Amino acid sequence: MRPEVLRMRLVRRERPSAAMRIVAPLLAALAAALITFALLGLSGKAPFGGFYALFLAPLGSASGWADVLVKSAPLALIGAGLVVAFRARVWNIGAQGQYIAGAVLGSAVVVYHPQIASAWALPAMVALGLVGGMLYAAIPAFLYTRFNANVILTSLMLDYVALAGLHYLTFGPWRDPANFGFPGSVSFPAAASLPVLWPGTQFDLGALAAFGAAPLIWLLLRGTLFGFQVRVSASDAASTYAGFSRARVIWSALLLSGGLAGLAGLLQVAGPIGQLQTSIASELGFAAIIVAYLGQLNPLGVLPASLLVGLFYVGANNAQISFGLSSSLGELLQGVLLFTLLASNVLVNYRIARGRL
Amino acid sequence: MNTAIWISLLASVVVAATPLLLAATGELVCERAGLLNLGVEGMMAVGAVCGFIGAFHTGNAYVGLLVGVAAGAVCGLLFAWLTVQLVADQVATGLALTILGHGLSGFIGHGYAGASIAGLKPLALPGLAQIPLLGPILFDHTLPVYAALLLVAGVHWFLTRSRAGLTLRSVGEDPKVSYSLGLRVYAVRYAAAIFGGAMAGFAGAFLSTAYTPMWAEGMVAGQGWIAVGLVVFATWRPLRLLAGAWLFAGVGIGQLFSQAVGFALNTYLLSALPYLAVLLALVLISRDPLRIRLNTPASLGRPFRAET
Amino acid sequence: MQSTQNAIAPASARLELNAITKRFPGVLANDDVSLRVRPGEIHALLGENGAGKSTLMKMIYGLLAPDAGSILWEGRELHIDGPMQARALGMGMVQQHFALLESLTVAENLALTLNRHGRWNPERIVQRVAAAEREFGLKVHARRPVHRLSVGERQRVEILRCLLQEEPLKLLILDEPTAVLTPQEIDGLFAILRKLAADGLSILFVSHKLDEVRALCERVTVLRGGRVVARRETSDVSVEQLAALLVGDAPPPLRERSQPTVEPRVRLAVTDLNLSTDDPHGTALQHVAFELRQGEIVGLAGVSGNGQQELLAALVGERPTAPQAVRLNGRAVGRLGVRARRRLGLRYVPEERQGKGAVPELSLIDNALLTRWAQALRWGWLHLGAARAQAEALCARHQVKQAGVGQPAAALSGGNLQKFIMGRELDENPEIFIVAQPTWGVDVAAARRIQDGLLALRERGSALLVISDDLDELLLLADRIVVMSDGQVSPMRAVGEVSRIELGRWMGGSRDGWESVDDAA
Amino acid sequence: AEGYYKIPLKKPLKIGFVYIDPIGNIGWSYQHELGRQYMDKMLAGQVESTFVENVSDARAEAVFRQLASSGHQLIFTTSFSYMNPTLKVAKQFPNVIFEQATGFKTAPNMGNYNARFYEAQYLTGLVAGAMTKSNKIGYILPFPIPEVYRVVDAFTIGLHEVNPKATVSTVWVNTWYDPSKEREAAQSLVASGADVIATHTDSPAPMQVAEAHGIYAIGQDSNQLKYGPKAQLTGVIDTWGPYYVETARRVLEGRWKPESTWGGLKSGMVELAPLSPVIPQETVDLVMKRKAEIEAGTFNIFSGPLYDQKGELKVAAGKALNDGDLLGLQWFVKGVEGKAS
Ligand SMILES: Nc1ncnc2c1ncn2[C@@H]1O[C@H](COP(=O)(O)OP(=O)(O)OP(=O)(O)O)[C@@H](O)[C@H]1O
Ligand SMILES: Nc1ncnc2c1ncn2[C@@H]1O[C@H](COP(=O)(O)OP(=O)(O)OP(=O)(O)O)[C@@H](O)[C@H]1O
Ligand SMILES: [Mg+2]
Ligand SMILES: [Mg+2]
Repeated sequence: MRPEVLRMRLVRRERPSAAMRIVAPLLAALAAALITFALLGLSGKAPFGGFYALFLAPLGSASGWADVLVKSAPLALIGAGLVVAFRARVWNIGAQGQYIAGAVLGSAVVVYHPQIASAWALPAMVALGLVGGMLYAAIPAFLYTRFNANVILTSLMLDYVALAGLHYLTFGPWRDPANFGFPGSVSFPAAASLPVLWPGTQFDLGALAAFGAAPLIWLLLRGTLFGFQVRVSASDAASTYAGFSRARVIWSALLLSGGLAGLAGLLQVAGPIGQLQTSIASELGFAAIIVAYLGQLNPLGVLPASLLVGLFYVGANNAQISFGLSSSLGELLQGVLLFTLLASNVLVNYRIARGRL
Repeated sequence: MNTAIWISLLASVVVAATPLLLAATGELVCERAGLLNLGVEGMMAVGAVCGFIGAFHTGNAYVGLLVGVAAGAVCGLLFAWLTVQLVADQVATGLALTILGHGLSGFIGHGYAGASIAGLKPLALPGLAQIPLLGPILFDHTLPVYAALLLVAGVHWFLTRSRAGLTLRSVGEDPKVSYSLGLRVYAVRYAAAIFGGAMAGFAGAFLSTAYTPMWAEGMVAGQGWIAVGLVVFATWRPLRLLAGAWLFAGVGIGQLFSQAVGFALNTYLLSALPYLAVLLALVLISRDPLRIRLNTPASLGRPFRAET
Repeated sequence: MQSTQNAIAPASARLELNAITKRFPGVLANDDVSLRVRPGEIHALLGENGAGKSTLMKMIYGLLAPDAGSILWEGRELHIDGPMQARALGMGMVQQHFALLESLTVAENLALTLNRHGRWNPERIVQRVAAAEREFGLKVHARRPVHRLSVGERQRVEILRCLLQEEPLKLLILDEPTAVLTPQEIDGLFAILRKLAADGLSILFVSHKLDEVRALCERVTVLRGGRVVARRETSDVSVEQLAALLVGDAPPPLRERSQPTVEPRVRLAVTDLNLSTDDPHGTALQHVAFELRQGEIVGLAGVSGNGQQELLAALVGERPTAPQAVRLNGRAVGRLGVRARRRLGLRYVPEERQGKGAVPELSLIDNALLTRWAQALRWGWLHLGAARAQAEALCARHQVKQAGVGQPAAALSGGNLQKFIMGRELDENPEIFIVAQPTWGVDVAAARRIQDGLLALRERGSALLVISDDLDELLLLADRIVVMSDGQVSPMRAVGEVSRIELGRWMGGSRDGWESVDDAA
Repeated sequence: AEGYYKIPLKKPLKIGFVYIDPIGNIGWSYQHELGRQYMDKMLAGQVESTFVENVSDARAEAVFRQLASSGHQLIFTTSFSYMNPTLKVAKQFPNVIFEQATGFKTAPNMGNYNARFYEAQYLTGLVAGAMTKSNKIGYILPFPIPEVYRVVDAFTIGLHEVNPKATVSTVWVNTWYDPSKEREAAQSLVASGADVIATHTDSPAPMQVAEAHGIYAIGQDSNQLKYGPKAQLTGVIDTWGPYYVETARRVLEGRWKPESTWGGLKSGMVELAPLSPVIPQETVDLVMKRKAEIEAGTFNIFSGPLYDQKGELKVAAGKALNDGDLLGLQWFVKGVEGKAS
């Protein structure tokens, strides 16, 4: 006897169901809530309180919203770039490294001019952040187009190399000399820091700008020749037929996604973090991959997806503070919600009928 | 440097490569069936914690290994259910599995952090272990080390010589065609994902019951990612996997050893060395695009649904 | 044959379809279709593109499930759970699109469906393939990977796969198996099929080639719009009558060809074109030379896999060559890419439709832009509004049946997609037009329209190169003809001056008469 | 009275703790957690505490802010990398008192505290000197920060006091926590001939390696005896509880002011793990004697002459490094082999 669930049959819908795009996430949330309740019950916590603290409380206050936005911003920025790469079938999973590269190159301005007060400081840093990410992404682009070296592997390995480089700089030559040997650059002076737009929170100009990337990418993909090339690159042969150079698409996709990741890095160090530190990245690069896919590789889908993942971060903190939930339980429940979301997505394209597989 | 040191270092390399080999071989089989499971890191974490708990409660590290394998298999099953049955995106599901695995391992391992167990003991293979040089390097280790080597050989044989292996490759290349030829595409993909999960669980359990017998959150520390990378490096061929894992572990241990004997180099550069070595090797072996295209499972990452 | 047929009572039908209905979103693919096939019967299924033939075959073979109706197999109701079960019952199917695994060798491909129960021994399979090659006269290279095979060879492997089947084969479904075979191969195949049928095998045969159907099959069922419109004994109908049944009325006649009036300019000149391949089993081009003049159609004949793909790639700029090897209107373009040559007035249609001529996932709007994006570009922006109108006009002008230009190209039937792609290129009035396999798998009426489009372009003074496996088509369309064989091209001959026999010999690899003509030229 | 920083208190005092990694049951954050639990017990009824674990630097500021805005009035941030975010949030929440571990910056409402791990590590150096036969000690190091130089130097000074021929081989692993890598580092050290392993990273893997090879190791952060019942000679144990109690009391009583606390053996912030029975009695006596001297303030570990790795005199005889020098220490003493960063 096969379990009943294995017996359901999925029938492809004529076209993706618009209603299900709304209903599916709600179903997912419901399923996740049930699992959450069970898990919280198992670990002896009050189920409703835990769920509330984890997923709802952050949205109950203005500062909670600000925190969510601040966490989501870099994800939205990196995720939007990754959408382009993944759509062009360029598997850049090195956003982490490109993020670091952007942060590093942008920080050079401050490291070499610690007292900088010029109004040009920030624009220069932003430009360098972009360039840093691009340069770092150019390595896998070059290795692929010249030596045919797999982008997944090269970009992943370069993540670790970037981290080692960041360690070298923050523990070595770029260390703030006034800091008693502590790692990290000098703290960025006001002229090199992004202005906070929402007093009392970390929400700054950079976060606002970060959310602007997704619509721009949407326009780019939809309306420009480059976007068309990316769409056509679903098929190599068709790209050749159209007269597009695959190498050029690979380069552009990597430079664009790398540049945005680098920009995200710079916006973090010149914004919420305020200096070039040893651990500026944590898992942003990987989280952004989830964001890109949760957003269904649609630049606009990246916005809600990044907000959701941002909410996870803030909710997990919140649940620990106000509810004593361990960080691992928070992470577990995030995983559960992601799973139910992915599973429920099937309903958008398929409907369920009884019968054979 | 005398031979004893060389032997001891090479033996360390063989052991250090073991979790990578186990996890990567599982992932390789999974990918050859067309499923890209990026959740290896999470599955290893689950395998590690379950393996540890199993060993802790039974007092037998071998039981722990089995529990770890089973737990990994369940993770693989979960992945297959989502991606095969529910046609969920493989990349997103794998990453979600990594998060879930991290959280789950922390959650169920909560009371076990800091506990200690008697780890697996080495089993010197009688006869083989006495071979000069090779014996102590290859044949004086814990069971999973041998298992990993056998696994690589076995998977190589399986993929190139067996009917089931041929079926698996077909499914990975083109599930639609395979289905129309009467092959059990779903069953094969399920089995491959479960096997991949089981081996990731094995790798994790090896860490927590043999390599560093203990449990602590985050103890897998990125090895699952390296395993995924090695599969690409190996261009989906098991024997190259062996080379990749040994290269990675060898450069890693080599750089630590060079520090231990006072060889002064920038330590950050040394830290990055294993990754750079893999990169360099990849560039050297990637010359022939056709070969790589043919080795890459053509349906990798693409969902399959029989239309009805 | 006639006698066996009469000897078997209708009750003992091997396969019986009763009132099968199958609906796809927006299409009723099969509507109340009933069909009976007896042991030993070769039964043809005819219909235009999209009539529902493949759908019906897939339901028998378990690839699709009917919405309504029943299938009886040897008198018992059948609920097939997939092809696996169908094969176990003794069915074999050669699908319209190759069901081969590219990276595996021929033997491995065949092994996949062989030896299910016995011991696994790959070497034995190679031997069995060799034996089968001899028995059936279908030559294949057992140890060669499929990606290196020509289309014809692939087709032979497909057929061999069914013939080798271990469970005693009782029903063979052939969905357009002859589209890419040479006439000789087709004759060979038919001989085998007749022999197998005489031994009791039932065969369902789908083809657009009506004379084949008449030559091979005893009975024919005609589908139109998913419904059965006629059932006939083939001995009772002529090819013309069949054609009329198919489309409801006779296909439009082809236009009269006019003769060129002025001394035509050379548009495309190929001289001493050599091209190695990166693939050791691909075909290298050697000293290829020919020319294409204004207002003519040159046919390039040959068994596919003899270098036609490489030649096309070199002519259109997908692969660079020596600069002087290819000239467009006198200009050396060997180094120029696809885009640059397109700007110089060269357009082409590749043989792969889905995935090259069109991107299946993309909308018809995007696909209409595929080779015309340069025209839609304004200040770096693609004018999508204009593009939509263009796509709609294109579909209307070329009678492409579609459910909205926003739909993906994957939703077009094969014939309609070909019309779409041809229309897109023809509308640009290219000075030089190269087209590969213009009517592969396209029904009679649609093929006529496409051929008519090519002739119309010729009349407007363009130069056309038509690459086709279908010699009859070339003889119908072309002014002059060359044969490609093993990476070389034969001398060019005017269509009126060359016999089918001679062309067939050249296609088969003979070099008789090549030098003499060269000397004369 | 003098310089006290007063805030409008709500009772019970809500106290927040932020940890850099998961608590686990061993290691850096676990020791802080033990301190928190001790404080809860000692001040039951007067304080209410919350902790947030596994807070990466990038998330730190938001967490501090969340704690501060949810009514916590005293917040311990327990990683050196939290210094700048703590300072930033402290400025925005003048009614909250912040205490940051192992940093050096202060603000009107922000103090810092640190422990003199090196004092205990000096004592373990004495033990290692007595126990090594190969005269080669392996030391596994995370990152080049002054704390690391201090412990390695103090250890080496102790080592040489007992055994001038012994050397310390260092391996930088560039991670605080990675059991596999720490294990591999320990194995490399063993292969290169070391017979005592010390570490400043966080996992017990090196202890396990020592146990497996039948050699010795020095524990770190927590008592690691169960990972190396034979191998562990002794070790350094961080004990934060009393400090947390004292600080909370001061806040409750309005006696808190921003200070830089640097407690050692004397204050009990740093303790020596139990000495292994294999250590000869004379060494035990020496350790106890020195411990008493350090606690009494009569012995300065870093008194000259001290030479750096190249043999250059860094501290002349009769001189000693003061706290300020130690805070920014960046060099290895003679006898430490391997690159200084
Ligand atoms: N999977 C499918 N989804 C939606 N529509 C389909 C599907 N398969 C077939 N159709 C539609 O069903 C109809 C019948 O298609 P079918 O492939 O059976 O035609 P056919 O007779 O084999 O044509 P051809 O001669 O071109 O092969 C067509 O309109 C086609 O578009
Ligand atoms: N998802 C779909 N939506 C709409 N129409 C489809 C879809 N899939 C296929 N079709 C239509 O059904 C036709 C049949 O599809 P299919 O891929 O089965 O090709 P076919 O020409 O019938 O060849 P074969 O006999 O090998 O299946 C296609 O030509 C296409 O028009
Ligand atoms: Mg068909
Ligand atoms: Mg068709």
